[in-house]
Amino acid sequence: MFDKVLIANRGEIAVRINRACQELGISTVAIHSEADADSMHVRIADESVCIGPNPVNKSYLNTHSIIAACEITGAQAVHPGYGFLSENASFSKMLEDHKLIFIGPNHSHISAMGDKIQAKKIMNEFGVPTVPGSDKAIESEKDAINISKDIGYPVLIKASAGGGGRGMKVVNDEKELKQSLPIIKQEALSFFGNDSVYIEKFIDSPRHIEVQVICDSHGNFLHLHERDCSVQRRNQKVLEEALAPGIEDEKKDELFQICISAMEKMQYLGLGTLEFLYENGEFYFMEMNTRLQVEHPITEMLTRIDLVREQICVAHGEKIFTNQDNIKPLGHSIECRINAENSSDFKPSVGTIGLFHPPAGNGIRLDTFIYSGYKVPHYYDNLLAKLIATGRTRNHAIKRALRSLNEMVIDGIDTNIDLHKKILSSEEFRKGSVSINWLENNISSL
Amino acid sequence: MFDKVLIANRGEIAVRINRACQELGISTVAIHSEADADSMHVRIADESVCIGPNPVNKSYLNTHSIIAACEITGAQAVHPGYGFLSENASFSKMLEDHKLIFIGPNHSHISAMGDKIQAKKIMNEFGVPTVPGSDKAIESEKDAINISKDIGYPVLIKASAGGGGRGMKVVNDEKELKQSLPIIKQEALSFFGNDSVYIEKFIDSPRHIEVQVICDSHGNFLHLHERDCSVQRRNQKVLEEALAPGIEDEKKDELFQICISAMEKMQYLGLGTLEFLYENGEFYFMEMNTRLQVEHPITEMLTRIDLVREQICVAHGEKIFTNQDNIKPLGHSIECRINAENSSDFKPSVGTIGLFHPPAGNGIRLDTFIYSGYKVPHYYDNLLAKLIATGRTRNHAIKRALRSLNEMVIDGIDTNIDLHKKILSSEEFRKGSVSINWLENNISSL
Amino acid sequence: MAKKNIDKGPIKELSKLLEELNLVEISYRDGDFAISVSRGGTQLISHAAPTEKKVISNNTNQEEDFKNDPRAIKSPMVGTIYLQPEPGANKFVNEGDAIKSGQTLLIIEAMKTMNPIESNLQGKLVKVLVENEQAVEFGQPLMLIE
Amino acid sequence: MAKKNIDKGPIKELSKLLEELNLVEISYRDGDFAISVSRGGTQLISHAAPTEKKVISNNTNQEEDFKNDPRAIKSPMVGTIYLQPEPGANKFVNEGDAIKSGQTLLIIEAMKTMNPIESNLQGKLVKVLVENEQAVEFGQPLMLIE
Repeated sequence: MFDKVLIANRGEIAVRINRACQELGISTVAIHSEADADSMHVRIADESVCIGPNPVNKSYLNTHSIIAACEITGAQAVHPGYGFLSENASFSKMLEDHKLIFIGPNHSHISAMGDKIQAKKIMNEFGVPTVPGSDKAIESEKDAINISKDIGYPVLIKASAGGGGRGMKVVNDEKELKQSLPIIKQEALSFFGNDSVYIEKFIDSPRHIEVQVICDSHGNFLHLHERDCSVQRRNQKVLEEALAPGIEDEKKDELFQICISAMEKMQYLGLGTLEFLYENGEFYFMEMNTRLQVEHPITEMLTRIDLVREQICVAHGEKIFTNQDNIKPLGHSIECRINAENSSDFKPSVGTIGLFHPPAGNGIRLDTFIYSGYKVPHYYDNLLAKLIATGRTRNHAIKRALRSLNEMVIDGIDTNIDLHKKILSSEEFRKGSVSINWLENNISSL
Repeated sequence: MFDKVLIANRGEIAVRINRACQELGISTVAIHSEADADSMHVRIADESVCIGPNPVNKSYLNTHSIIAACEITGAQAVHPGYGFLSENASFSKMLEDHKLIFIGPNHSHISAMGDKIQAKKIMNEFGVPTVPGSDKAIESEKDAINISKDIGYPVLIKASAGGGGRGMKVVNDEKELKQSLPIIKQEALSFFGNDSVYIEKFIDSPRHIEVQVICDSHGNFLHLHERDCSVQRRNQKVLEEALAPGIEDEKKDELFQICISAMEKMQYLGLGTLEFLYENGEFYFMEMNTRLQVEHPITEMLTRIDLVREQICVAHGEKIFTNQDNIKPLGHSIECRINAENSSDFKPSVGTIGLFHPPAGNGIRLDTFIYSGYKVPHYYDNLLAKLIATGRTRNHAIKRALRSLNEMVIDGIDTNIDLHKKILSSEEFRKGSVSINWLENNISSL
Repeated sequence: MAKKNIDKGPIKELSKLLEELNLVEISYRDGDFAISVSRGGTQLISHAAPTEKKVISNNTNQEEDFKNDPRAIKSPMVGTIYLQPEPGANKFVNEGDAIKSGQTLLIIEAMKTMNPIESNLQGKLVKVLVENEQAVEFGQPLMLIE
Repeated sequence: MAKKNIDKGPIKELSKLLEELNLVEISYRDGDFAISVSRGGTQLISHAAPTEKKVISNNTNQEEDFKNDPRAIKSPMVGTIYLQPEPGANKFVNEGDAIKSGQTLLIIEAMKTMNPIESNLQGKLVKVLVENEQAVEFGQPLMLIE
């Protein structure tokens, strides 16, 4: 096993990774910006290196500093967490050039899946169902009009390099298409430095279902079942659950087989998540995340496989300890993302946390980095904690999540705890199977 | 299901039970002494009743007040937790007389198992292996001498009504027997109001292995495997684990069958724990606890059955939701009892807790009632929290427990966190299978 | 009994000291004289009390104030209050009555038993804090006698 | 009732002791006389920093002090310090030297690249805070110039 790993992240995920390393007997190096000198991920690491000032491009995205930090500490591998450099193929390549291990897939896979058009094409070839649309970038307005006519309106214009809900627009007819195309191309250029866009069928009110895979270098390509991440606001996941309610097992199994077979064809390594839209019994591949996901804990709770531990192990060349037949998810698990934002107007909140009293007890897991007295900086994202409630049934998990949200105290700043209580108490959510538009459409009446 | 349950306890177990009730949609009534008005079990309950002043005999043992509290709140059932009134057959009978449900076994079973001699006799008849000894109370010195000769020295003199390590003594020969017998009888009289004693073979350095059972009123008698509670100090459990390392599965299965068959013959209802000494491949029945145990969470983590939830359900007359074949314990779980006492001299500590920062993350469960600013009263026992670490293997669980103990902060009072770190780091504990004397004999050199 | 005058001086003094020395609490006792001052605001002791809670006694702030009032007759048990010996009868006592020590003030029913509660104070009944058939907990102020 | 005088001496004494011994609360009783003082609040930001941590820069308190020192030249990057241009050569600068703005003070090696670090201050080099081949982090004080 590695002797020392550098964790190139901050916040709850850096704490999560640090714990996995400690449990594997690996020494850890935390990196941090100046503002994060007192952050929990620094406090619990064995060593820490300040790598730059507060803006992320000068610290957590500063590849040179991070590699220099590996050099001076003797770290053999880098865990990128999620966000930041986790899907940066050139960083992964740089590490390889410096004989350092990137805890993640091969950089060619990162790069292939990073380009949404290419990813879709590859998956299509591997037999993964995708949304009908242009198989390549739109060449001209005429091209766009023809393709849209073939698919049938409404269609979605999407930046090839897009993500996080940016650079996309639904158009309902040819007139709207003509108006929006140049605008989206311009947006794509300014956000992602690339004006390439593509067009696909707009799925009206689908659910977001994703499949977790893990692969080692010994020919094992396993799926860890699915997650339902349909409760979203502005294309950001708010609450996730596993397994997905109301979808037949055979339908799921079929999808898992397709995913696994695609991974095998790619010779993929490590953790990955294939994201699908699901509507009227059909799955449509959206994209593949070639990294650890925020919502990985719900899969851990059901399968009892420590994903971060296994991710580190397979990056080191070990075999996955189990096999597909032994992976039997049990119960139901819900993750509530506790953000530093107002439950009503969603304004981000910064400041000093007064009393932090976390919920606890049977079936409750809390992944966080905050503590009583912690000062939440404004430079970084506003995820404070992930509350994971697991029960025997979906109903039990919901009740457990609610009782633990009631126990939780985070003084001094605004949080979205109340929003989660409303979601979990709503009739429609309790019935299950809400679409990705549900929260946005019902948020004011919850 | 019950509409309202009164929780006749305090501390972490009252919080634990309150959570189970909330998750079942049951309203809760907390009872408390004057000193406990700000205690967490009061804060999280739906209603609370101050039932008396601080001494336990005037509050938590005050059966009249507790029944009056049921009357004024309309609670239909009482959960006694552990300790206090949990094994008090006459309280259970009183509740029955007042048409209230005692969440626990029938009072005749409480009373039968409460008398150690009778319990042993009953179990013997049911084919449960017991320690060789007098089947009944010692009648005279001569009787004691004859029996001890039969069994072979060393033998143990034990108060029939004893418990918690009080009222017992090992004697190595006839001379010591003659000296000690009157002393123990006197002790038994003053502690338990009953001078009846019995004699059994002294098992030199056994392990403490206990079997958890759960039974409903529909003919289901299930075992939930075993726990190893050998890490003890002064006959008090310090750290427990499940499953027990180093004992063959067939040996265990055999024991489970015997236990289950005894429960069936008794027509036992609810949760119960059969405690055994284990030495040289043999199990010897010690006693049966007819209540929820402090260490129940480790069984919950491995079997994923919520024992308190099921306990309430079966008390209400429901069927256990699962069957023996579906109970497959997975992984390894360790519970550290975090006490308000010095890690070196074991002096109990009281005072105000400053910062309380609990450990968290994958595989960590914390059952506690403390919070930042909580004032620990001196009237009650010193259990502050139970840290439960669960991993895929015993080694993983140990590492996880250690990393989380390192994360834990309880300011302002002394705790035994350091003792747990020492135990978990010791070579001998890591090897597994330590005896009940191990901690006491090695405590200074850990 | 002489009318009690609160000597505010020492309280002000201690309160000033509290601030000066940056303390949270000072308790001071000298013989029979005792004062305790404390200041909230420290988040520590604030509210790890997440759930909304309905206390059985329906405590108002007013009642809470009488908990340490030397004029208070406090409930010695948990139960249900009866202000009359039987339905329709007159109340045992009324506000304004002169109360003798040992006089029955009310009945508390607990476990189907009627427990007459006698006054341990002597003086004028200035306030009845409970209503007929109200549930009370241990230590709850029932009446004020001065 | 006689006017009560608070004896502030013991309170101040205990309060001082509280600080000195880093305590949260002291209770003191001598016969009828009793005092208790406590201080909260500050525990919050104390130490949710459980693990013993070795910071790469081997920060001493002294160095920490120079973080906000206007005389400090601070490291603009993470890397390894070289005080000479090459092994065996003279150091770029020595304590006591007069330093001009823009003058090379040392080299930091990062990713196999040698980065000369120039002074942004002018004056006398009063202290070199780092050793040859020492690892430094971003913002770490390297030298003091006044």
